[in-house]
Order: sequence, then C-alpha cells, then structure tokens
Amino acid sequence: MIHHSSETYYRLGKNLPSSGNFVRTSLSALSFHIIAVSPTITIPNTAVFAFQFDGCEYQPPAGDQTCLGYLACGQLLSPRTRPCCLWQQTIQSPAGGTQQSRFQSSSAAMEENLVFEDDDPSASSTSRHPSSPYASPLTEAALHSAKLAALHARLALPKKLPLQTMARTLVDPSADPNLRFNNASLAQLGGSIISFHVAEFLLCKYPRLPMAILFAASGAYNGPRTLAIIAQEWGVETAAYPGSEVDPGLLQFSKLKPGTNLGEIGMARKNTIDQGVWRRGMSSRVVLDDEFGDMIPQRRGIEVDAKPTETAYSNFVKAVVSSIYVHAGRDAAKKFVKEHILSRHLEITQLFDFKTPVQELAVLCKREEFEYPVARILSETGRLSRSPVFVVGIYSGHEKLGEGAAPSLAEARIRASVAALKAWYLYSPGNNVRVPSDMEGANPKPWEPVHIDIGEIIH
Amino acid sequence: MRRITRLGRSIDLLRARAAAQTPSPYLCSACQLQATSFSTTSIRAARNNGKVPFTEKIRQRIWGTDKPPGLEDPYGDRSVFDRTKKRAKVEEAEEREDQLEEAKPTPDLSTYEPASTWDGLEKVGGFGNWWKENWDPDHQFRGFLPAEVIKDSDEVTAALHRAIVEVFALQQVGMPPKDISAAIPGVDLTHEVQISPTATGATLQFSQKASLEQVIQSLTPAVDDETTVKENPTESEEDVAADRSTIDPLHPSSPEVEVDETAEKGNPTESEEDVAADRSTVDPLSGSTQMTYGELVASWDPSWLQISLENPEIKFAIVKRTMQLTGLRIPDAAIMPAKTVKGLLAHLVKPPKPRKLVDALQQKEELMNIPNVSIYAKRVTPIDKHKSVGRWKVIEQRLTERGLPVTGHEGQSHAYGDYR
Amino acid sequence: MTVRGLKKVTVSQNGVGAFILQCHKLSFHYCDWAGSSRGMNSFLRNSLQRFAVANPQIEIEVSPRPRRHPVIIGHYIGGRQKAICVRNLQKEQIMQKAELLRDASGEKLKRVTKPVKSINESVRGVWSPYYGGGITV
Amino acid sequence: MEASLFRRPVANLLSGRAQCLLALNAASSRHESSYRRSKSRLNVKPEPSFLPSYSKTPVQQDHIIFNPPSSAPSVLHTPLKFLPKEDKRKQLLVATAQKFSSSQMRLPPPIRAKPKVPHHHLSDADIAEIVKLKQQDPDQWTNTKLARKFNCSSLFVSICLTQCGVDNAERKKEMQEKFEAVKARWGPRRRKAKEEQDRRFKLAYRGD
Amino acid sequence: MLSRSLRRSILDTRIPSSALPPTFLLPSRARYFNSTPQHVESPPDSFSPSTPASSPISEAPSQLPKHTQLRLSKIPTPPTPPPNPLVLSAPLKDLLPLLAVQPSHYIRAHIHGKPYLATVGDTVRLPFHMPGVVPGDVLRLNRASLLGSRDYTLKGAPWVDERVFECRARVLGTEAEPMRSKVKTKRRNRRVKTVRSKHKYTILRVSELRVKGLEEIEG
Repeated sequence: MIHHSSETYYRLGKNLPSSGNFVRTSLSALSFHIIAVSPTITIPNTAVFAFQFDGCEYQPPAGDQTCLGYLACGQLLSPRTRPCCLWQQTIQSPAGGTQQSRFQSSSAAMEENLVFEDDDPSASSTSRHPSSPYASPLTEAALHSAKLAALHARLALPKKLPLQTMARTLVDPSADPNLRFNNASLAQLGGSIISFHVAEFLLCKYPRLPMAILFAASGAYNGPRTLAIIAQEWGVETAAYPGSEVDPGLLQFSKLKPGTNLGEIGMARKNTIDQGVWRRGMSSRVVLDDEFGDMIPQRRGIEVDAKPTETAYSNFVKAVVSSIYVHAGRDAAKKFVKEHILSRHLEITQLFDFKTPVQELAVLCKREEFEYPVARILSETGRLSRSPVFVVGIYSGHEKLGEGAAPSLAEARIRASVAALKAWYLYSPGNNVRVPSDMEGANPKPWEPVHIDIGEIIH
Repeated sequence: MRRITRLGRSIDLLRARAAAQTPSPYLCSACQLQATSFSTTSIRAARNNGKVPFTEKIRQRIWGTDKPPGLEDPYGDRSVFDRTKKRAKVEEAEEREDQLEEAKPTPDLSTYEPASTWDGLEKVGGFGNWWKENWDPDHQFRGFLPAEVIKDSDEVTAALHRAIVEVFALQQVGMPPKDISAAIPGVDLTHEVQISPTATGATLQFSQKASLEQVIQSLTPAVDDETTVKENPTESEEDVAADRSTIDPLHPSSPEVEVDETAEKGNPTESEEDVAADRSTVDPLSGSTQMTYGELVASWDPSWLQISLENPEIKFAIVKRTMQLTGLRIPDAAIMPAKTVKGLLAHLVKPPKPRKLVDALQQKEELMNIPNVSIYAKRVTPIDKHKSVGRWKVIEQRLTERGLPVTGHEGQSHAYGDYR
Repeated sequence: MTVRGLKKVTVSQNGVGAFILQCHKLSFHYCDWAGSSRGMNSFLRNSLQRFAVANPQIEIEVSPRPRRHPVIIGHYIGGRQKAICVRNLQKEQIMQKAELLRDASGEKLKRVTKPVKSINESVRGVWSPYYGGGITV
Repeated sequence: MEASLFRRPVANLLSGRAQCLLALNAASSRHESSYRRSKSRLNVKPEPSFLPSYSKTPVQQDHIIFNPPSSAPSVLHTPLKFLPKEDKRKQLLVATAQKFSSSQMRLPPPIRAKPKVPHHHLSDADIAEIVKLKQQDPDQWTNTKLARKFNCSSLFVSICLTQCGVDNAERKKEMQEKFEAVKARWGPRRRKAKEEQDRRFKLAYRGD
Repeated sequence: MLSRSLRRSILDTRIPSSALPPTFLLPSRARYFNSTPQHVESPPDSFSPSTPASSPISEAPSQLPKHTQLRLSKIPTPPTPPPNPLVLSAPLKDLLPLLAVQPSHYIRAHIHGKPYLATVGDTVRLPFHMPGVVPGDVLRLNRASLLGSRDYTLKGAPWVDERVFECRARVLGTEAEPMRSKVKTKRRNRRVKTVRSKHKYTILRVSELRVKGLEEIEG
C-alpha cells in the first residue's frame, strides 16, 4: 500500500560519477542536503576546479561540503606558450605581445596522463579544422571580445568571474576535446548544482509530488530543452564551425549533419524499447535513469562527436552556474539559479495524467483513514438536453475534496476525483517556504523540518 | 575707387589742354594727369598772363561787365574735387602779395647770369639712396623668423630646451635676457645640458661638451662683444674673450661634413642643415652624433617641463628665442595661459589632426578600454561575418577544392578581416 | 504507476527574477566622407563612450560604411533587428535614437488595447453560473 | 431536491448577476451600429463586493471582506481534510471554515452510478458454480448473465473467472471483432461524437 | 503622487534580504548598470542601509496639485522618517493572516490614478512614457485600492496602507504603437491635412507582490 515508505532512493544529477544523488528520508530534510552534493570525483573532472587565471582569485565556497574543498589543494599553474597565428595577432591589442601564453592550471594527477593537443597537432584532428591553428579560441582573445563582455554584463555575473572562464564555458567538448579548454567538467558540476537547487525547491514547495510528476517538474525547470531556451534568451548565439578564429562570445560545438535522426542520439525511451531493453516502473527509472527519469544514452563514441544544439546550450548554462560557483561562491550560484531558473513560470497543475483517478482516490482515502469518497451532484442543468452540464463534487464525509463539471456524470466524477487527487498531491506548506540551503546563509533562523510525505499512492 | 573713375572722366575734358599747358618733365604721365587735374594753378597762371578762362569770357559776354555777378564758374561746384574756391582764395592772396611786390622796386638782375652747368646747383627730389639700400643684392633682407618652419615635434622640443638653457645661461651671467636673440642662432651647444627647476627659475648642469662660457659666447654677437666685455667685466667674459682669439665659432671648418651626414642620419630637416651651415670646430654633437632628436629629448630629465614661466621677462625671452629657433609663430592666446614650459610645449607640439574617425577614436584610450565596444577600421564585410562565426574556413576549403576563386579578386582573401 | 507526468517547459518571465535587456547589440555605421554623417561622427567621438559605459550589457560595434548614410542597427534577443537611419541628425538626436533602440523590446509594433497581459491563471477563477455568490462578513 | 438543484443557478442568474446576462446579450446582439455603443453595452458593473463598501456610512479604514468567487474551486487550495497534522495553518483555517460555513448543511444527493450489489456474500460453492457454468457454456453464460444470476457485479465474476484460470482470450477477441463491425457501421456524426467523447475523457484524466 | 512614490521606491532600502530583488537589480545597481547620465536622480548617498523609507499613507501628497508634485519629483525626496508602527483594527488583524496564507494574490495598483489589476509576472503597459526611468529599474507601487486572494479581499479607503503589502514592478522598456494617421478634410475645400501620431509607452512587469505578516507589520 505504502510505496517506498522506509526509504525512497533516487537520484538527481546525471547518472555519472560526480553527480549529486541524495537519499530522501523522513528523518530530517537537512540530512539529505548534506548528502546531496558530495560527489565522488574522477580524475578528469578535477581540471575545472583546479584552474586559476592570472589575476583572478579562486574563492573556495565557505564551508562547502562539495568536492571543491579538497580539490583546491594540489593545483599548480602550468603556462603553455604557443606561437599565435597571424590573425590572432591582428586582433590583439597593441599591449599584446608577439607570443601568447594560454594559462591553464591542472591538478598534479592530470599532468602525466593528459596530452596537450598543441604538442602534437594530430591529437585533436577529429574536431579541429585544418585551417585553424587551435580547436578553440585562445584565452587572450576572451579579453577582446565585445560579445563576451556584453554577455558577462547582461547576466550580471560577479566581477570575480573572469572573462576567460566565460569563454571556456562556451567551448563544448565536441569543439575542443582537451579537457582543460572545454566546459565538460564545468557542466558536470553545474548540472549537479542546478538539479540540487531545483530538487530542494520542488520537495519543499510541493512535498507530496509523486515521482513521475517530480521528474516531469524538474525536467520542466532544468531539462535540456528549458536550459537551451534559457541560453537563447540570454542572447547566446552559436558559431557555425568551431575554431580559434571564432569570436569567443559564441557557443562553439560541432553541429550535427543535416538529416541526422535525433532518435539515434537523443535519450528517448522508445529506442531502448526497440533495443529490447524493456524497463518500466518508477523504481528502475529512479535508480537507472537520469534526473528526469529519462534514459541515459549509451556512450556510442566519445564525447567529442557532434551533438544537438539543445545539448550544447544546456551544457553551457550548467557550465556558467558552476563557474559562478567556483569563482564567486555558493551563495552567488544559488542566487543565480533562483533568478534564472526557479523564477520561471510553470503551471504545475497541468503535469498530471491519471489513469484510474477514482480508484486512486478511494485508495488514498483508505490509506489516510478518511471516509470513502462519494460523488455527489452539486448542480446540473439540461439533463435531458443535448448538452447537459453536471457539477459533481467528491465528498469524504461532510468535506468536499474535489469538484468537476462535465456533460456526463461519469466524466464529471472523473474530473472531480482528479481535482481531489491534484489537491492532495499539490499540497504546499506555504508561499515562501524555506529550503535547506537557506540555512547556509549568515545567522539563519532555526530550521523547522519541512513536511515529508510518506509517498505516493499505489494500488 | 569710384571717385577715381569720376575723376578720370572729369579730367578727360581738360586733358589735352592741361597736358599742353604745364608740362612738368619730372613726372610720369599718370602723375602729370593727376597734377593737371587737381591743380588750378595753371588756370590762375593763365589769368595772370591775361588769359581769361572760357567760362569767364562767356559770363562777361552775358553780363557785359568785367565783373559779372553771381557764381563764377557755375560748373565748378558740380565736381566733388573742385577746390577752386579755396585755391582761388589762396591765389588771390598771392596776387595781392605779388602786386605789393610789384609795387616794390624790383632788384636789378645785372649780376645774374644763368648757370651753364648743373654743378653747384642744389638737387631737388629723387629717392636718395633708397634703391641702394633695398635693391642691392649684397644687402639681403633677413626676417627675424627663419624661412623654414620646424615641423618635427622632437626637434621643436629640443629648440625650446635650447632656448630655455640659453635664457637661463644669460640669467646666470647676469646679462639681460631680452638680448637673447641678438646673435644669429648658431650650433646647438645645449644638447647635454640638464635643467632642473628651482623656486626662482632653473639651474643648469653643464657638461664638459658645452660649458657656460661657450653657450654665452655663442649667444653674444661678434660685433659688440667689446661693449659687453666693457659693461660687465666678468672673468667668464674675459676668458671668453681670451679663447675667442683662438677659436672663431663662426668660422666653418672641416668636420662639418661628417657631422652633416650624422645629422642626416639622425633627423634630416632643412633647419638642421642650415644649423649645420655654420658649424664650429667645437662640436657638441661629436659625442652624441648617433643621437636622434627623439633620443635626445628622452635623455633629458622630464622635470625641466615644470619650469615656471611666471617671470614675464624670462617668458618673453624664451618665447622670442623659441620663435627664432623654430620659426613657429606663438600667438598671445597661447603665450598668456602658458604658466610652465609644459604649457608652452603643449602649444608648440600638437598631435596631427586625425584624418579618419577611426584614428580619432583610437586616440581615446578610455573608449578603447571599454570591454563591450569593438571598433573596426574597415567595413565589416560578409566575409568578416563568416569569419567571426567560423564558417569562412569551411567555405574557403570547399571553394578551393572545387578550384573556384575564393574571393572575386584572387589572392586578396587575406586582406579581409583586419580587426582593430 | 497510476499517474503519468507530462513533459512541459517553464516559460520565462523576464524581470521577475533576473532582468535581461532585450537589445543585445547595437552597431553604428558611419561614413568618413559624407556630410550626412557629420552628426554621427561627432556622436561617436563625444557621446559614444558615455553611452557604452552606461550600457555594458549591449555589445557595441562601430564600423564604417563608406558612401552610405549613417545607420544604427539594434539586434534583439528574439533575433529581430531594428535599423534607424540617422542622416543629418545632431548628436543629441542620435543619442535619443540609440536610447530608443536600447529600450525597445524588438517586437513588431502592435496596437495594444488591454493594458495588462498575464499568463497566470486567474486568481479568483473563471465565473460560471453554477456557483453561489460570496457570503459577506 | 432536483427542483432545488435547478433553482440554484437560475436564481443566481436572476438575482445577483443581471448585468452578466446583459453582457451576454450585448455580446451576442449584432445590432450595435457603432463600436462605442457595443463597448458601452459590454462594460458591465463590477462585482458588487468590489464597489466601495457602504454599511449605512462608507467605511473609513482598510478592511477585509470574505467574498469567495463564483467559480470552480482551484486545486491549489488544499481541502482541510488533506492538510497534514503539523501544518501551522490548519487550526486557523479550520476555525475560519467553521465560522463561515453554515454548519450541518444537508449533503447533495450522491450519483447512483449503478444499482448497488451486495459485497462478499458469495460462498466458495457459488464461485465454483460460476466457474462451472462458464466452462459449460461460455456463450450462453456471459459475465453479465452470471452476475445477474448470482446478484454480484460482473467485475467480481470476471475476477473469479480469471483467478480460476478460465481464459477467455478468444471470447474477448470475437467480442472485439463484433465491436469493430459495429463501429464500422457508425455514421460520421456518431463517430465524431465518439471521438470527441474520447478526447474529452482524455482531458478529464488530465484534469484540464 | 505616482512619481513621488517612484522616488520613494527608488530610494527604498527597507527591503528584507529575502524579498530583495537581486542586488544588481536594485535601483542603485540598476542605475549603475543601465542608466544614461541624463537621468541619474537618486544620489548614491541616500542608499544608506539604515534609513527605512516607507511613509504613512496619511502624508501622501494627495492634496498637492499634480503639476507641483511632478515638479517636486524632479528632486529625489529623501526617505521620510519611519512613522509609528501601523496599528491594525481587530477584524483586519484576524483576517489578514487568512488573506496571506492563500496561494495567489492580485492587486489593483493605481498609477497616475489609473487602476491596473495585476498579479505577479504580469506586464503592464502604462498609457504614457514614464520619464527618467531606464530598463531594469525597480519601481515600488505603493498605491493600491484593492489587494486580494481567491476568497478574501482587502479594500482600502481609498488606498490600502502601503505598509501592509510590498509590490514592486520592473521597467521592461519603452514601446510605441504603430503610427496612426488621420486624414482631416473640410467641405468644399481641396485641402487635405494628415495628422500623424505615434506615442511611446512604458512597459512594466510586476515582479513582486507580498502580503506582509502581522509581526512584520507591527514589529
């Protein structure tokens, strides 16, 4: 009867090593926050936390439980100087020297196993166009790109976040396979941060949402489509073809060939059905799928092959969030997510699609020890006419749970019970609920635990 | 102008007669015309010898008397230029005197014999020796400013520096700074003189190349050095006088040639050359021959720009000397507000006016430093747009592998896209 | 799995959380030679710096366009453009035009009769004759 | 009862909301010869509770009135029964609900969806009987007939049969074929009506 | 009255950090981001975080004629000292929490005397071009005649006290309507005169609407 009452284990953040996945228990809401973003770190992802540009400080987030704390140590700055091409020289400011250095820092762990594509140009021949010297623009070019500076100001990013990092967030792995110049690791972290904030917002605002609706809502807030729309509303445009001469203010990734079937790349559940992997049920989606309950695409090929525009855009947004996190701290990142992602408009009442609402409501009333729900006619008109209207209310005892109007009694009953179920699922403790991460602010009010529901109704 | 023409017309009537009457051999024809037209003396003279003017005759005929009433010469007042009345009064007075004289007994002219030659006769008129003074080839006019104006900013700076050094040198030896430009500007001795501003004016650190004495000596004109020595007998002047016997600064000599070409190497301008025209054996440039004016200006301690020009005497002298050295005219509007040398220099050396807007914008540092502004020197062509989104390399590759021209005109594809 | 979630996308309410200026790029075109762009040139010399500093979120591109009238082109986030020809205008007028382009939303001008536009569902619901009136306290 | 159900909306229409009828008329009438007239006909008086409130004298200070709208309830307003125990707002809302709701009003009549059949009154013998009859002559003993015979619901009959391992796959299939044949005989209007009904039900399950 | 309240809103700093719009969008920073120097009215020193800046409705300058208020509004009026805390009448005191706990609210805000019925996220197209504001500015709307939720309605007489709620709107920009041209002719006269008109309108978006709690109002 009660589903996952003891512990519902599900995952937010991609099903990848460094994603935040948390346990939702009824003990305390704060506990899941602490477990929330404590990812297990793999080597390539350390490149992001390790970078420091000359002149811009790295501020480790105050009291962070995340990986950044221990990743900040053991980083060293390894400048790489590369002779720049003529075009690059022409766009340099007069101050710019004849030799340009592209500063990147890398963790000591990476030093030996990482190959610089400059040292042997054949390494990145997959993505780099032969006529452009490097796969992505140099970091110096970021300082002279008006587009990039305007984007930085438009998003009102903190001054601590340098333009070089912004330029790096715009380089997709499919454009520059070198981990220290693309936004793969940034996007990794940013996705976890965004999904964490969205999840705690949804769980505190609507504590009774069933898993399917929770998946749908989080997909509506920070799914790839939404993030792509957000990036386009920021005024970010895509480069036609990545290269070092491209304006650093453009999103760079290698686009799909026209006529490619998205189903081959996209994470649609149906093609897994075609492959015979037949999984259904929320538990498998919770455990095996990504934060939106969708299939994670099998790694066909490596990261560097072409990808749809939507994915590149969403990676860019995630990378921006994580770069704010890395440079300006946790509060800035939270504020950014609040303003750009959580402030958007979603009709959460329209996410539901019930199968057997009447029975489900009966089960609910039984579970909650309410009286058996009875459908009663509140008012009606034209019962014998061509277009009658019945207004039916579902009553449990003397209390009306839901109400619906329809041209037939059965439909009206269905509508009424759907309304009652929605009213149950969309219970919200208040307009301005506090989320656990509010406790990280300066001298917060004492935390009162949020309402944790015992789970959705199954029968 | 109009009056002259009318005059011409009024003259024309009388021309033949007037020209016939009093020919003055010393006048050109134009002058003759003027003379005749304006003077009525001839008419009066004619009346003296019994000739009555035509109008008078007519009036006498009309009135039948010898003294006809009314306006004599009724047409006289028509002319604006008619001064016959005044003249007439004057003439009448003269007539009376003449009559008085005639009334006197005339002296006898027995002892008078006309001169046969012009010896002893006094000469009247002529130009004196004006022609000699002005049009002689050996007295050439030389203005105060040199003919060639110095354009190069470093050179102008050097000239200002020199003027300051010389003025303060004069001030040191106590000579009045106003006769700074008494001497024709010779070779510049002051290249290595460092100036440091003080409360009162400035102090000069002379090098061994150019000592105070040499500077002063280069400033004093050769003609009146005795007088200067007389009037202020400083020992410096004495030993200047002493070595003046040995070295003549104004005497050109052999090393000038190589100095010249170093000067050519350094900064070839006419002024430099005519400075080089009178080089002396004491060559201050010999050490710094390889030095261009730019390096020279850079070699000076910039504090010399802070020298105050409050003292009007100093200021006048510096401005005068600078004008003499450079040939630039400094208007009062620039002289008045210039409180320090810097201000004066700011007027002397101006950045050239930019021809294009891009140059003007790129001179504005703060505009160029705004991160969200991008300024292009050339028109942003479609090719530039393709390049900025990275499509151009693909287009180029495709075109080349099809063997098509990349741009309409071959080989100029690189000429596009020079940004900033 | 009795209830199924429908896939939806959140709608942006620009200004409720963050505010994104809709004009993301202004390109100023001038001509060095033609007299019609005298005012434009003086604007670029004198006023452009103030404008650019005041609007850091707009990418400003200045490029010559020989033998053409001066133009300001505003590029908007919707992908639309608005161009204003500023020939023979003084620099103050050009500043006004630039601010007009900055303040515009990039949409096509439409006649609006209702002052308030909303995407929220009605707070008090849609009136229907089947429900009673309110009880007055 | 029924009469009262009819009366209520009509009474509402006639009593409080005459201007709305007026508005409907104005919207529907095509005889307005000018934009101005139709506008002036269409702008209805605001709801009386929004007019400045006069209780003999106009109220001099801010005040809150309770005027629930005459519209379908919103699902965002959780019924009091659904509020969890620890919700702070609960007692407040309960108190006000008791204040405002007229206490102990008679409940409206329930829907008689289907005639009520007794529950859990069949013994195992009856169930065995059901299965036997079904296996003897499935065509003659349909579920409905069995249900009528044993005075239980056809759902119960089907449950019994499925539990007892009677497979009615081919029966289902031929019933489906029969239904398809019937559907093929539908005319365009009925088909349209049925499709619309399906669409309506789909929307009903979504609740919008 | 409006523009006075605008000034007050621009100078308003008594905003709880929770309800605070992002700092870069507060009026000062909004100025700092996008304001052209011809309209910088609010002196930065008036942003001292100590001076609370809302004023009792009683002293709202509704007595002054409008033009004088507009002239007053040219100079930013310094934030008025905090009045004694608002005392609510008993029925208001026990009904206000009920109004506050309802899920969604609407407001009938008045700008230049015109009412606009709006909820959070609505765009309001003012029938005039508001001077001295640039996109991104945050205005505080403090004149409301109605503030309601689904079941309850707070009615002001004539205005709801501005200490009860917080409503902010952000300036989205300026829009114009397509040019109208009207052809004017006179009888027996060939002269045709075409009158053109194209007006600018300021667009606002209601970014925040909050009914304060009792302790927040009285404390």
